[in-house]
Amino acid sequence: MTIKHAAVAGTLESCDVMITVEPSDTLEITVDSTVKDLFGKKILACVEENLKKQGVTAAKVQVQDKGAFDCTIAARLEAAVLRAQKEG
Amino acid sequence: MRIRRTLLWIPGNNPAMMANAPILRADTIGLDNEDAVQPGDKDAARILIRNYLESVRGKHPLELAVRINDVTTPYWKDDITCIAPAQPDAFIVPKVERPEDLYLVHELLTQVEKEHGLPENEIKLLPILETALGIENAFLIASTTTGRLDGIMMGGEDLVTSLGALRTREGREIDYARCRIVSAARACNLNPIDTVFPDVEDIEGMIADTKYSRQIGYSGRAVISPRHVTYANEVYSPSEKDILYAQEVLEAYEEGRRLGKGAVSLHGKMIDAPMIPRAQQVLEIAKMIRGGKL
Amino acid sequence: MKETKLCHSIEDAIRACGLRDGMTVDFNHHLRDGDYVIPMVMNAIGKLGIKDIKVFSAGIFNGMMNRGLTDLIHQGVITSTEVTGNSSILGGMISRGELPKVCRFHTHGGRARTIVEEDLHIDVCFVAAPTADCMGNCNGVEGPNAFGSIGYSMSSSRYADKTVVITDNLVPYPLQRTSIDESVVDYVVQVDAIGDPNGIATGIAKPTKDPLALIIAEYASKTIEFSGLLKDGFSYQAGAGGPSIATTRYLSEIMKRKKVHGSFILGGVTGTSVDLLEEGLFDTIMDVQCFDRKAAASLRDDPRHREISDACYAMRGGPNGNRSCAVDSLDVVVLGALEIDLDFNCNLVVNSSGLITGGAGGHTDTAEGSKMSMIVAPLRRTRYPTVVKKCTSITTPGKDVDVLITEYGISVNPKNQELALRLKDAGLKVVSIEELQALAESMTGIPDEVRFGDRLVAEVIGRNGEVIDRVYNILE
Amino acid sequence: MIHTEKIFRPDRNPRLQELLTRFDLTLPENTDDNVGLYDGDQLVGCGFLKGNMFQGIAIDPAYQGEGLSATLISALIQLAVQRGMTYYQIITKPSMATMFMNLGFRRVADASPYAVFLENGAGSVAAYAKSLQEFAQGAPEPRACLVMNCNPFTLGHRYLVEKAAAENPWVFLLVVEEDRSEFPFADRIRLVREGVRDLPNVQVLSGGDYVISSRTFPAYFTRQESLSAAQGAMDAAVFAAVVAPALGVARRYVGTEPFSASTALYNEALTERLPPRGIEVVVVERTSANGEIISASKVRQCLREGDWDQVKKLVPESTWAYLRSGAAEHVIENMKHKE
Repeated sequence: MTIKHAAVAGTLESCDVMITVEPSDTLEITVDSTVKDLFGKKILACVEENLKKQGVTAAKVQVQDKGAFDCTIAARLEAAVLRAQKEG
Repeated sequence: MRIRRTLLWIPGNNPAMMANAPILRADTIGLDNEDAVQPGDKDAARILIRNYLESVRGKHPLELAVRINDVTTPYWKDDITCIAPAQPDAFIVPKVERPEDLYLVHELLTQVEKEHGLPENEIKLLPILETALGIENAFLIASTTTGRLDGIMMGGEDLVTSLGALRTREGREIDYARCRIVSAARACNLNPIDTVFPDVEDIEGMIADTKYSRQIGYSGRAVISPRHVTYANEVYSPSEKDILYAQEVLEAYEEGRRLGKGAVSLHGKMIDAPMIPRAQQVLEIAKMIRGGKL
Repeated sequence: MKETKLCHSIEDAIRACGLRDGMTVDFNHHLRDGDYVIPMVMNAIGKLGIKDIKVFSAGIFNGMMNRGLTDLIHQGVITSTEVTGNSSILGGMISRGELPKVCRFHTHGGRARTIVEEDLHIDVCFVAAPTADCMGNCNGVEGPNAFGSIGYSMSSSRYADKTVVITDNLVPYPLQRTSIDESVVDYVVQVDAIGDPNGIATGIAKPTKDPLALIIAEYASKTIEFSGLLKDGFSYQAGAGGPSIATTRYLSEIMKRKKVHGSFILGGVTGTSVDLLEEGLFDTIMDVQCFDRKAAASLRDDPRHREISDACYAMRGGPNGNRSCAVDSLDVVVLGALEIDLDFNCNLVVNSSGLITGGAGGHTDTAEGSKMSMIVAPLRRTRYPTVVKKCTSITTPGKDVDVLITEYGISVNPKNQELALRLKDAGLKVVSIEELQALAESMTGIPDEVRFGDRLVAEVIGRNGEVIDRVYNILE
Repeated sequence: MIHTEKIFRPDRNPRLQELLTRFDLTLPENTDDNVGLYDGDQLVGCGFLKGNMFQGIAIDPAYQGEGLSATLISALIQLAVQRGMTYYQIITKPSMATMFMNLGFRRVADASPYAVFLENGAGSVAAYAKSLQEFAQGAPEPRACLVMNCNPFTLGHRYLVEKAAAENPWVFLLVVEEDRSEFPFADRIRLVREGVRDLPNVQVLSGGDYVISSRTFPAYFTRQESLSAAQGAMDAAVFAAVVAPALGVARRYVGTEPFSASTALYNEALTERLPPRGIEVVVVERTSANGEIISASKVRQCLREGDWDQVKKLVPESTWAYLRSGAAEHVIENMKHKE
C-alpha cells in the first residue's frame, strides 16, 4: 500500500498514541514515547509488524506515544494508513 | 437471560477509558461509536474497538457490546464489517424505528459471520428505541424474530427531542415511553434496559430515578458515569428480603408437592405456579451477582 | 544585652553566620512550590562567591529549582542535597550526575535523627517563618503566607550552629504564639515575601473523580473496616494523594455508620483530616506539616489540632534523642508508592524510568511504626506497571508493609495471615501479589530493563541512618 | 461530555473573548482554522491554526488538570495534517511551556520573560542547524550575519550589506522565509541574490522555519508597547541558540530606523541579549536619499501611491527591473487594494 498524502490518527491523551504517516521513498520511523525507556523497542516492533501487515514499505512514520498498549498502537497505525489512502 | 443491571457507555475512541472498563463493575460495557465519537473519527474508533475486543476476549466475564451508528448513516455497515469479526457479545443499534431496521443489521451480520466462518446468531442485538415512531412500534420491534434480540433499550435523551418535550430531572416527559418499552420487552421475554440519567453529578437524583425505574419493571439501565454504576447495581439487585422470600416460596412449593397439596400458602398468601419461575429467577440473579455465594 | 537580631539583608545574615565553602545549610519545605526563601538564600550565597554548599532540606520542589537553584547547581554553588523528598527537576539532575557529590534521601524521622545524633552537622539553619518578632520567636500559622505547622524546622533550628529566621511578617516583641523560640535563633531577616501563597498547596489532589481512585479508596476503606483495628481509640494517617484522600472520606462514612470514635489523626494534614476532627470522629490532630489552607487555619484556631516537631512525629529513639515518637502509636497508615514488588518492597524515590523523582517522606517511618500499613496504588500508570517483580529502588522494606490495595484487588503480605483471613471472610477480593503482578504484565507487556551507569549519585537512607539502597546515574 | 468542534464566527463570540482575556490574550488575527473545546454547549477552551503555528491556546482554569490540553492540541494537529503539514510551532508564555513540552513539544529557544518558542512533529531545529552548518563549512572567519525580510530589497539594505562585507571576511545574509509579506519569498530572495551578486564575500541563505520575522511573531499575546521588545528577544534567543552556533557567527549587523520606536526597541533587545551570549551587535545608521531614510516600507508606500520616480531613487537596478516587470504587477495591485 502506498501513502498518498499525510494523515494522522490518535491523540496525545494519556494511554493513546498519535501516529502521523507521510509519503516517502524509504521507510523512516521515529518513535517518541513517555515510556520509551522501558517500551521503546516494543513500540517500534509493533509499528514495524503492523506496517508489514498493511503492506506499507515506504513512508515517513511519526509515533508520539503516551503509554498506549500494543492493540492501540496497531489501531492508530491502521487508521492513519487508511486515511492516507483516501482522496481529498 | 443475561443480567444487565448496568450498561456503562465507554467512548469508542478513548483507549484510556477502554482499558479501565473491566474494573468499573458494570454488567455490560457499551463501547460507543455513535454519539461519543465525532464523524471524522468513526473510522479510527471502529478499528480501536475491534482491536480492544480482540485483546480482552476471554479475559473478563463481563458482556462487551458495541453501539454502532444507526442504519440511516453512512457508517453502520463499516461498523459491522470491521467489528463483527472480533465477536462482541452484542451490537447495540440506535434509533430503531421499525422491525426492518433490525433485519437490515441482521442480514449484514449474518453475511459477515458466514464470510469469517463465525457461529451464526451468536452476536446479539440490542435495539434502542428513542424516537416517537420507535416507541409506537415497540411491540413490533420486540417481536422481531431474528434470533438475535436479547433486550430492548430505552433512549430518553433523543426521544425528548423527537417528542418536542422538555427534559426535566423528574422525567415525566418520558414516562409513557418507559412503561411502553417495559411492557413490550416483558411481553416478548426480553431484557428491558432503561435510559441513562443524564446528570453525572446528581447522585441523589440518579438513585431516586433508578428506584422508580426498578418500580416500573426495568431490570437495568444504561449509565454514563462509572460513579453511577455502584448505586444502580444496588437498586437493581435483589435485596436480602427478596432473596429470603424467594427461598421461602420455593421451599413452600416443594413441601406442597411432597405432601401432595394442590395449593400452599406463605405468610397467608396463596402460592401459585407463575410465582415459581419468578422466585427461581431472583435466586439465579442473586447467585450470579454474588459469584455463587448465597 | 542584645537589642535586636535583625539583619538588613540575607547577605548580611549569611556573612554574620560565617558561612564558608563546603558548609551545610538547612531549610524547611513548608512553602513547597510557592517557596521564595530557599532560592533567595541560595542566590545570595552564590552572589557572595561561596561554593560547594550542601543543601539539607526537608524537600526541594520544582518551583524552587525554577527560581534559580538549577543555575546554582551548574555554577557549583550547590554540590549536593540531602532531602526527604524532591520533585522531577532536581531528581533528574541528580540522576544524570549533574551534582558532583553523592546526594542522600532520608525519611522524615531519619532526617530528625540525623540532626539530633549529629550524623550530619548543620552549619546554618534558615527558618522560613510566616510570622516572627525581632528576637526570632516565630510561628507558621499567622501572617499573609501562613503555612501551618513549622514542624520541619524544629529539630534543625535547635541543633544548627547558627539559626536565621526569615519572615515577611515582623511583629512587635514578644510574639504571643511561638513555635520556635528565641533561645535557638541568632539572626532575623525581614523580606518582602517568603513565598507565593498560591504555590503552597500545589501537589495536593482535588477531591478525585477518577473512577479508579474511587474504587481503590472503597477497597481501602473496607480493608480498614474489617482489619479489626477500627474501634474506639483508633488512630489514622493518610497521605495527600487522590486515592488517600478519597479513602479518608469513605472511612469517615464507615466510622459514622459503625459509631466508632477515633483518638488521633497524624501526619501531614489535609482539609479532609480537619473535616473528620470537626465532625467529632477524632479527638486530636497531631500535625507536623499542613498540606492546605484549611489545615493551616484549623491549626491556628482549634486547640484540638496540635503542632508537633519532626522528631516527635517520626524519630526513632537513640542515645541523644527520643524516648518515643507518634508513629509508634499509629494504628493505620494509608500510603502511596511508585512501585511495589513481589516482596512488598516499596519504591518512592526512583521512577520506573530510573529517574529520581520523589522521596520517602514519612513512608518508611509510618510503615514501620503503625500496626497496619496500606499501600494504595493503581496496578499500572499508563504503560508503566506499578506492581513489579523487583523494584527499581527500595525505599521501604517489604517487612513493614501489610497490604496493597489496587483497583483489581487487595493483596495481603503473607506475614500477616490473620489480616488476609479477616478480609476474605468479609467477602473482599483478596488476591496474591503474584497474580496482580502477572495481570499488570499481561496488560503492559514485559518492560526492558533500565540501564544505569556505574557512578553512585544517591543513597537512600533508612530510619537508623543505614544505607537501604544506592542509586546510580541513568544512561540516556 | 467534553468534545471538540470548530468555533464559527470567533470574532462574534463573547465567551471566546472572555476566555482569551483571562489568559491575557487577544483574538489571533488572520488564522486559517480553529478548534473549540466544549463541555456540552459551553466553550471551555480554544486554539487557532495559522500556517504551521498554533496560537491563542486557552483552557478554562476550572477544566485544567484533566488532560484537556492533550485533547485540544491533538485536534489542532489533526487540522494541520489535513492541510498537509506535519511540523508545528508554538510561541507561548514561559509559564505554559511545560504543559506543551509534556505533550511532546521541544524547546527551540527561550525568550523569557516574554515567550518560549517550541516545535513538534517532523523536522527539527537540530536538522536545521545541521543544514546551516553545511552551508558554513570552510567559510573564512570571523563571520558576520544579517537577518532581513527585504520586502523588497532596497538601497538601504544594500548599504548595510556593503558595510558588513567591508568589515568582515565573510557575511551571511539570512532572508526571512515565512510568506506573510507583500512580496513572495521566492522573489524577495532572488532580488537579494541579484542585489549583492557583486559582493564576493556575501552568502545569501533562506531563513527556513526558524528565522521568525516580526510579522510572524504572534502579536496577540503581549501588550502592544512590549511587542517589539518581545520580538527582539525572540529573534535574539533563536539567533543565539540556533543560527549563530551553526553558522559560526560572532557578529550581527542591524540597521536603525530613526523614527521607528519599535525598531529601536527591537534593536535594544538584540543589543541587550546577544553580547552576553558571545555575539557582538553592530548597529548601523540607515542611509538616506535626498534626506529621506530608505526603507522597504517607504518603497511600498511609493508603489501604492504610484510614485515611480521616488521608487527609482530607493532601490538598486535589479529590484527596479523586477518592479517594472510583469512579475511584480499583481503584487503591487494587491498592495493598492489592501489599502
